[in-house]
Amino acid sequence: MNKRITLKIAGIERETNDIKTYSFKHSLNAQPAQFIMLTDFEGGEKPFSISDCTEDVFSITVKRIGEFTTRLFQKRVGDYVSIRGAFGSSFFVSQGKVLLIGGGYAVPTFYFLSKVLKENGAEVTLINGARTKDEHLFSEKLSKLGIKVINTTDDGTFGEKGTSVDITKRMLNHHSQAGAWERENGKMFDFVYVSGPEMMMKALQPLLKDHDYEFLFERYMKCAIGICGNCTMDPLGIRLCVEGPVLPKKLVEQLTEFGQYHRDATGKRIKY
Amino acid sequence: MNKRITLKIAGIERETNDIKTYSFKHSLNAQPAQFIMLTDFEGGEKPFSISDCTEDVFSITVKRIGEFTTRLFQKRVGDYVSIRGAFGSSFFVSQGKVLLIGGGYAVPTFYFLSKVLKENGAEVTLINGARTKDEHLFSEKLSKLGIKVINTTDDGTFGEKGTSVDITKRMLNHHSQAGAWERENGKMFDFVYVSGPEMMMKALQPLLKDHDYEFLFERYMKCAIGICGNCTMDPLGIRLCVEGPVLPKKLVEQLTEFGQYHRDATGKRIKY
Amino acid sequence: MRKRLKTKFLGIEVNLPLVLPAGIMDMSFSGLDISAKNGAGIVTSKSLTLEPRLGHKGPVVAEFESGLLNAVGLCNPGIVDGLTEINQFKERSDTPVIVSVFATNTDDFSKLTNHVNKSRGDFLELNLSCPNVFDEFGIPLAASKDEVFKIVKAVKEISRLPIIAKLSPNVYDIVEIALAAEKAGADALCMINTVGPGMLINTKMVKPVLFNKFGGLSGPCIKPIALKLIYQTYSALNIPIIGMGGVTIGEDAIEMIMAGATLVGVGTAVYYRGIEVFDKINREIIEFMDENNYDNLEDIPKLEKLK
Amino acid sequence: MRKRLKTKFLGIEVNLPLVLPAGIMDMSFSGLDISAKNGAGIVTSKSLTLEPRLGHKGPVVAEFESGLLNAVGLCNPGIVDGLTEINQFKERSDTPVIVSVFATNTDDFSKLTNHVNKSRGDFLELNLSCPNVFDEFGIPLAASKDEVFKIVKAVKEISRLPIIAKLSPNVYDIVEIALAAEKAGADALCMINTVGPGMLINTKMVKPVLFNKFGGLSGPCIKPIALKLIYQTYSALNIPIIGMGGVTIGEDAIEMIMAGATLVGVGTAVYYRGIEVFDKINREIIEFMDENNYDNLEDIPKLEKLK
Ligand SMILES: Cc1cc2nc3c(=O)[nH]c(=O)nc-3n(C[C@H](O)[C@H](O)[C@H](O)COP(=O)(O)OP(=O)(O)OC[C@H]3O[C@@H](n4cnc5c(N)ncnc54)[C@H](O)[C@@H]3O)c2cc1C
Ligand SMILES: Cc1cc2nc3c(=O)[nH]c(=O)nc-3n(C[C@H](O)[C@H](O)[C@H](O)COP(=O)(O)OP(=O)(O)OC[C@H]3O[C@@H](n4cnc5c(N)ncnc54)[C@H](O)[C@@H]3O)c2cc1C
Ligand SMILES: Cc1cc2nc3c(=O)[nH]c(=O)nc-3n(C[C@H](O)[C@H](O)[C@H](O)COP(=O)(O)O)c2cc1C
Ligand SMILES: Cc1cc2nc3c(=O)[nH]c(=O)nc-3n(C[C@H](O)[C@H](O)[C@H](O)COP(=O)(O)O)c2cc1C
Ligand code: FES
Ligand code: FES
Repeated sequence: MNKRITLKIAGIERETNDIKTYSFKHSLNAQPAQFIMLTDFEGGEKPFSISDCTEDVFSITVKRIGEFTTRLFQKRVGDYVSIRGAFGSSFFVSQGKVLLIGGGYAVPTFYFLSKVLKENGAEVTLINGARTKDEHLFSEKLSKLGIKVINTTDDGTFGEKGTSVDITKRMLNHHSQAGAWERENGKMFDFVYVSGPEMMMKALQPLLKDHDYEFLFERYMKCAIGICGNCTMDPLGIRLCVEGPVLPKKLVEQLTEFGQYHRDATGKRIKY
Repeated sequence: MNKRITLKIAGIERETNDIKTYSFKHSLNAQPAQFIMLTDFEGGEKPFSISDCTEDVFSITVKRIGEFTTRLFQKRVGDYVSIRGAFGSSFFVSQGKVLLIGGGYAVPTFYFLSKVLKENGAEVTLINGARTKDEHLFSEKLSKLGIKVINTTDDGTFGEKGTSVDITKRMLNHHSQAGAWERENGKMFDFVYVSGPEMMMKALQPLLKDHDYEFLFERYMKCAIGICGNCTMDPLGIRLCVEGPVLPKKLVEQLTEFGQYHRDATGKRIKY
Repeated sequence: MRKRLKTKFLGIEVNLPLVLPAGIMDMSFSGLDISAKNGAGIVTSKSLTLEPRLGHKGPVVAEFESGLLNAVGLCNPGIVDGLTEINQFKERSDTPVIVSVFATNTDDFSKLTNHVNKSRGDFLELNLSCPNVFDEFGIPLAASKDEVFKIVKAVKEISRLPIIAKLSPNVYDIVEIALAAEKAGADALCMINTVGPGMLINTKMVKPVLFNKFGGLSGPCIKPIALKLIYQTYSALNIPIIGMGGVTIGEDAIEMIMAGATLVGVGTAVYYRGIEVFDKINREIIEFMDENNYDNLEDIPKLEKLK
Repeated sequence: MRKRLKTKFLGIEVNLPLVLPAGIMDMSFSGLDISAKNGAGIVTSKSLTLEPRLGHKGPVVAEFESGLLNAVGLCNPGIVDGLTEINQFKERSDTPVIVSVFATNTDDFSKLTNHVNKSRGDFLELNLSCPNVFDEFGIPLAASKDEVFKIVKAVKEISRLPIIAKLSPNVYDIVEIALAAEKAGADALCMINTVGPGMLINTKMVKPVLFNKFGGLSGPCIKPIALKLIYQTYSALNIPIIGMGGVTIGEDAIEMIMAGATLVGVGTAVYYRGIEVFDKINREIIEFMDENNYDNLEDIPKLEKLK
């Protein structure tokens, strides 16, 4: 399962100026939220979430940030890259009414998750947030899934105006507005999934205190096989590459480092 | 299959002055003619044929010859020894009328083979030869199997007088005597098995030219896993520890070293 | 049951004989803590250097059928932040901690020792495995008995904590190096560090798998090498040994003990059997003791010493 | 199909790139013959010494999950009988033979060479891996560039056959040793010999498994070490290399070639995959070439050299 495989890039799709989706012909057999480690052997091996996975094709959606992703952006269809994985835990596949709250390059994971949830008979609502229209991701792909998508941008250039947090707050607080969904036990959703920048998740946590949820975390990963200890979350010693990247509510609530700090490649704590 | 197992000696039976049978509680799953490598970690690891093997017990029958076997003779029930195996090829399990010709410490292998042949419905005749009465082996055990046993000693102190070769010659030549068994195709036996000193086998070979047969060979063994090359038979490069110790007629007929020489622990040829 | 695994190491009672070695699950206090909770009797910090180190670019680990190659490159947050993690661990746990430090000369090792003296660590481990610095005869530091002697002696003079010398297996004469460490005042040895290094090649892309090209071997492939070196060292020295290198199941740990180890490190096996590997091996050791009628860990015999 | 695997080695056309290494299936002419028939392009004799050697008492091999330990102890029938086997092999086969010889000093190597000169062998391989004889600086022969230089030079002066130096992996600086061999006139290198040595323990009987206690490692566990050393040597030298150490499947052989090997040895894998292993690997190499569009063996690229 963790063996290295070396694949030609089968397809490249430009999503935004800074984001591309790379697809590969391979039976990866991954679950939503799992990730691969990808390298071109030119320096760096980096984690990327699976944004789609069928029987014989899978894809990742990459944001250009630094040296590695910039090099990746120069690759063409037919170029080789080498991957390990899929690694890590995957999202619980719930039934009933579920809410997905996503921001930035973390949204594509929710494309894969939404497909799986729909197949499982869940009624999916997805808040798809970005800063501005140009950075908004996957709205077309998601609209084809037959789920309820609430598009939102911080500046209102696409969909509703406001952050994912604003929208969630509105949705969960304004009972009048959300009346139709509300359930007897006071929970509007059977399950909530969050994937996005850590401070967004931190802001959402209090809003979701009555809900059952899972968060998708990111920490600096080196080995991805649970030995280097670079990706542990304090104080539990949970390795995000093995026990994560998805963590359930009862663990999230115990994380003292959540929203406070993470560790860089040296292991040094970096404050948020 | 080749993993080392370390076992307590479960039973020791004195067969003759120089020969003992050691039994072990272990599910070895060996076939007749296969052998184990046995060591006590005090110097030496030596091949011994399986003389019996049931679901959970197996045994070997050992002749005291040199340093190693002398030390083995001093062991008691409950002492540990360590084995690898079972290794090598096993006898073809024939049906019909079969003849087993055995001499010396090679006879016990035929106890195991006889059991298997009988279960397979074969009609077994066994020539059990030794030099003299005191060295004659397994006559009681064999008699209990319900097969035809012809005991013989060179000096006539037990059973018929003469070598196994003499007896075989008599049996195969004197059609009158053997008339009842003779078959239409001129062969008295459907299959012949020989296990004993190499010169005995060499002497038997011309007598058996009209029969189908298998011989059990011995060569100096070190690795028993087919890499050291110490046990190869010229000119075929057959490894007795892997492709042997049982070889079928069509290979035996090609062996130029058979009855001529063998190799010692240095690989040096030793003439017979 | 657990009581049967108690042992002593440098005067300290250790509840369980397994050690989390340097470089495994030890970047954070919580990594040390989860390892202890899963049955490590002693935990070791990442090898800390005076300044933070980024280590090598990825891939930093490469798997092959018999073990791992790693070229993490001694990445660590530096001695100051590293000791903070250790102190924070000691606030929550009684498990003894070995502070591992790495340098390439006596001066830096001394400076590191001064830092460690002020920490809550229980033992100071000197990672003496540097293959990239050479003595005047062109011998790598790890293999130079003179360098090893100098460093251990200097550190011994100022260290508040007992000293463990961590040795490289890649030397001609391990006993010579170990004796130098002992003579210089090392209280114990930890061995072995990774073997080689080695290389693996991606045949499709015609590239070394590790960006650093070369990486140290760990895991099952190195066990026989570890056993041999530990046995030779045990035969010649009087100080205790933390034995490691490829220990994956209980029987491996027993082999280490029979070869001469007092405690047994389990590193790469965390990958093969999960962080629960410590408790799994603890249980397997107990099973072995039951099968072979040993009451306590200390009843397990050692090999007759080499002459 | 087979034509695509043709290559050249020291001016000789070699039909298949796999080599039966010293010590494997080579005690008799028939062992060499069956190996050649199963797809070895070159076969090597057991390392022959002036006098016959019994080798160590058994057990002489010990298996573990990642490979083998062996302590056969250079058992061989001596140079005279050994060459008889080789000559007899050459009567039946066109496959080139490497005559491997072992000694611990220049004189004995020279005497061995005189014998080999009179044989039908095609290459002379000097097994320079002795760890038990030391030069004046206490460095094992295998690791002493001066000793290696002396021996190779002396042999080169009298040898009728091209010379292959077989190197030990257990040295600090393989390039230094390899360069010494090249400078002294070695025509090619064969690497690597066994690693370690190592030890395994029988825990029930509290005994080393090998009667010799220690044995050299071969098989999958040593492949990364072999690749690294071959790559370093290939990067620094100009003579061809027979690469070996753990090659078990076609892809291992490809790795060896990419690391710099011209020919590839397959030893321990005879145990794992039978004597047919040579043809199996030949087929797997062809499959790799098909998948990656290499027409001929020589089209398979090498890694960029180390700087
Ligand atoms: C579980 C997980 C899933 C991820 N999924 C995606 C994804 O689907 N799409 C995507 O674009 N990005 C994803 N990332 C982030 C991605 O790994 C980084 O953006 C990428 O490594 C940046 O590399 P760089 O050299 O271009 O940038 P750099 O300049 O090296 O780094 C920029 C930032 O990226 C992050 N980063 C760098 N290296 C790593 C690393 N080894 N492990 C974790 N974070 C790192 C750090 O926050 C760093 O500050 C994921 C990260 C994790 C941990
Ligand atoms: C396939 C096979 C099956 C055998 N089965 C039996 C058996 O069931 N019962 C039995 O008593 N003996 C059997 N032997 C022979 C047995 O291995 C030797 O008798 C034993 O090794 C002698 O060891 P020693 O130290 O006592 O004598 P040594 O003094 O060492 O040798 C005496 C003679 O035993 C033979 N021998 C010694 N070592 C070996 C070795 N490693 N491999 C092969 N032959 C060796 C040689 O012919 C030697 O001349 C078998 C041998 C082989 C090859
Ligand atoms: C990823 C990794 C990182 C390591 N980092 C260090 C280190 O920083 N300091 C050190 O002394 N040893 C380090 N080691 C070596 C281990 O402590 C241990 O000696 C070696 O891995 C052998 O044990 P094992 O086979 O059980 O892993 C590291 C090993 C691995 C696999
Ligand atoms: C049983 C055995 C015997 C060996 N004998 C010799 C020898 O006599 N001379 C020699 O140079 N190498 C000898 N070797 C080393 C091999 O030639 C080879 O270098 C080593 O085993 C690595 O290759 P492998 O992993 O494919 O086996 C021997 C190896 C084994 C396993
Ligand atoms: S990335 Fe190494 S433990 Fe998670
Ligand atoms: S005993 Fe080694 S090949 Fe048969």
